[in-house]
Amino acid sequence: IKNREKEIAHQKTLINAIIETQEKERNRIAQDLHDDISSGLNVVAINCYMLKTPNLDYNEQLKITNTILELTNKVLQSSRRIAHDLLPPVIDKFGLHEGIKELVENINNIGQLQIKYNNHLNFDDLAHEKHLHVFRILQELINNSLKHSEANTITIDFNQDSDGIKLHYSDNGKGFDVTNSVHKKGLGMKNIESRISLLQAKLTVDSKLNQGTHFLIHF
Amino acid sequence: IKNREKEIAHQKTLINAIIETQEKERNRIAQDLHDDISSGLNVVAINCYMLKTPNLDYNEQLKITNTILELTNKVLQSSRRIAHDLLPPVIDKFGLHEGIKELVENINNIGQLQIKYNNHLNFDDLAHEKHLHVFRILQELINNSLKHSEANTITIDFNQDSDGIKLHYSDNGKGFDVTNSVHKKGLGMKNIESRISLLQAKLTVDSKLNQGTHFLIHF
Amino acid sequence: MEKQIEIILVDDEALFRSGIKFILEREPNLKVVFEASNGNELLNYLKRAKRLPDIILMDLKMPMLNGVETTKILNTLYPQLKVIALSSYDTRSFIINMINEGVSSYIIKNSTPQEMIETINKVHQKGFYYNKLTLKII
Ligand SMILES: Nc1ncnc2c1ncn2[C@@H]1O[C@H](COP(=O)(O)OP(=O)(O)OP(=O)(O)O)[C@@H](O)[C@H]1O
Ligand SMILES: Nc1ncnc2c1ncn2[C@@H]1O[C@H](COP(=O)(O)OP(=O)(O)OP(=O)(O)O)[C@@H](O)[C@H]1O
Ligand SMILES: [K+]
Ligand SMILES: [Mg+2]
Ligand SMILES: [Mg+2]
Ligand SMILES: [Mg+2]
Repeated sequence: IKNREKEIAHQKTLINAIIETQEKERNRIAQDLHDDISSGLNVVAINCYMLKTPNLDYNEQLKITNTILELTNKVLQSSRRIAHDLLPPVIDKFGLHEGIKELVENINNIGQLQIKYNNHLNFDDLAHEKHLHVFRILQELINNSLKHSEANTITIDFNQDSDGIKLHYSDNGKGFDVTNSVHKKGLGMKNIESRISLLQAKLTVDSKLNQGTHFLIHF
Repeated sequence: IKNREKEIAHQKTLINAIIETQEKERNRIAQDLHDDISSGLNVVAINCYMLKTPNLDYNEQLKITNTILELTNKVLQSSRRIAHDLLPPVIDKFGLHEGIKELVENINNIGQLQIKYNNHLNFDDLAHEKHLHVFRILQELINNSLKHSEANTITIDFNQDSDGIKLHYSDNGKGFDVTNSVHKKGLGMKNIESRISLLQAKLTVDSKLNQGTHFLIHF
Repeated sequence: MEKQIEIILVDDEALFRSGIKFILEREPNLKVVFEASNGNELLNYLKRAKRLPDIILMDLKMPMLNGVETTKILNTLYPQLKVIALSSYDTRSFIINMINEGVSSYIIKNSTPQEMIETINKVHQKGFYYNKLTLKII
C-alpha cells in the first residue's frame, strides 16, 4: 500500500509538471508573438502609412519599401521559427527518422557539441503514435546535455534485439549524482517520465560525476 | 488496494489527456502560424517587390500600398488573436476577476448564449498560483456548454462561507447522463479533473437529461 | 521576338498568385498562361489544354490536392513538364524530397524577384537549376 500511495503522489507531481510546462509554453509563445511578430508588424504598418503620404519622391518611397521588406522578412523568419519549435513539420511529413536527423543537424550546426546519430531499426516497427513521444524525449535529453553537461559529444543509438527496441543516449559531459534531490526540481525529467509511462517503456539513468551521462530507454 | 490500482490507472489517463491536449495545441498553433501569419507575410513581401518596380502609375501604387496595409493589419490581428487565445493578457495584468469578466463579455458578444457572472468574494483570498487553473476550468466549462448543451443561459457564481470557497457553474441546456461512458471520451473534463486535483479542490457534477448541468467546485 | 516562356502558377492564395504574376509578366520573355488554386484545377486544365506550359510554379501546401501529390501525378502523366516548387518550408527534408520527386528547382516564397526570374530562365534552358537554397542543401 505504501508503494501505491507513493506512486499516486508521484503521478500528481508529474501532472503538475506537465501542466506547468504547458502554461509556461503558452506564456512564452504569447510573449514571442508579441515581441517578434506583433511589434515588427506595428512598425511595418507605420511605414505603410508613411508610404501613403503624398508627393514622395521615388527614393523616399524605395527607402520605406525596403524597410517594410526587411521587417517582413524578419517577422517571417520568426514565424517559421516559432512554428518549427512547436512542431517540426518534417516529423509529420517524413517521419521520426528524418525528424531526428534534422534535429541533430540543427544542433551540430550551432557547434556547441556534436551529435552522432545511429539508427539500426525501422521506425515503422514502432507504433506511429509513439513517434512524437520519442522525439520529445530526445529534444529534452539534448536540451539537458546542452544546458547542464558541458559535453562535447552526444551519441544517439537505436537498436532492436529479441528483447525489444532500445534507445541509448549518452553524453561525455560532467555527469550528475542521480540520487541527489537537487536534480529533481526541473520539469524536463518529469515530462520525460510521463512520456516513458505512456510509451510503456522503461528508463534507466546512469550517471556519475565527471563520467558523463547515459540514458537507456527500453521499449 | 484495488481502489489505489484504479486511481493509478486513472491518473495515467489524465497524464495522457494533458499531453494529448498539449500536442494538439502545438499542432494547431503551428498551423495557424503557417496559414495566417506566414502566408499573409509572403503576400506582403511580394507586394513590396511590386512597389519597387519602376514606372508604376499613381493608381497602381495606391492599390499595392493599400494591399500591404490591409494584409499587415490582418496578420497583426491574427497574431493578437493567437496570443490572446493562449493567455489573455488581462489575467496577468489585472487579475482573475477582470479575466473572467472579459471572457464572459466576449462570449456574450457572440450572442449564442448569455452568461451571468456573480462574484461575492475577493480573489486575493485564493492563492495566486491557483488563479490560472480556475480560469482554465471556466474556459473549458463554457466551451462545453457552447458545444454540447444548447443552453441559452449560463450562470457563474463564486461565494465563500465557513466551509470554504465555492464556484457554482450552471447552464440551462439539455444536460447529460454523467454515468454514461460515452461522455468520458473527451479531453476537456479530464483536463478539468487534473486542475481540480492540483487545486486540491472537489468537483461535483450534477446533470440529468433535459435538466441542465450544474458543476460545483469546492476549494 | 524570341518565344516567351509559358508559365502556370499553382497556389491557393489568390493575392500571392496575382503578385507573382505581376512580377513575372514585367519580364518580356515570361508569360503566365494559367492560374490554379490547387492540384485538381491544374490537372483539369492540362487535360483540355492544346499545349503544355514550359514551367509550372507549384505551391506545396494547398487544399484538395497538394503540391507534393500533384507533382507525383504530373511525373506519370506529363513527365516532360518542368516543375519548380515554391514553398514557405525551407528545410532540408522538404527540399530533398521534392528533388527526389523530380522537380527542376525549389524556391522559397519570399525569394527576391531576381532569384525567381533567374530560376525560371535557367530551368527553361537547362531543365534543372541549383539555386542558392538547393545548393546549400547538397
Ligand atoms: N546530461 C546531463 N548532464 C548533467 N546534468 C544533467 C543532465 N541532464 C540532467 N541533469 C541534471 O538534472 C537536473 C534535472 O533536469 P530537468 O530537465 O528535469 O530540469 P532542468 O533542465 O534543470 O529544468 P527544465 O528542464 O525544467 O528547464 C538538471 O537541473 C541537471 O542538474
Ligand atoms: N454543459 C454540457 N451539456 C451537455 N453535455 C455536456 C456538457 N459538458 C459536457 N458534456 C458531455 O460530456 C462530454 C465530455 O466533455 P469533454 O469536455 O470531456 O469532451 P468534449 O467536449 O467532447 O471534447 P474536447 O473537450 O476534448 O474537445 C461531452 O462530449 C458531452 O457529451
Ligand atoms: K511579359
Ligand atoms: Mg531540462
Ligand atoms: Mg470539451
Ligand atoms: Mg498554400
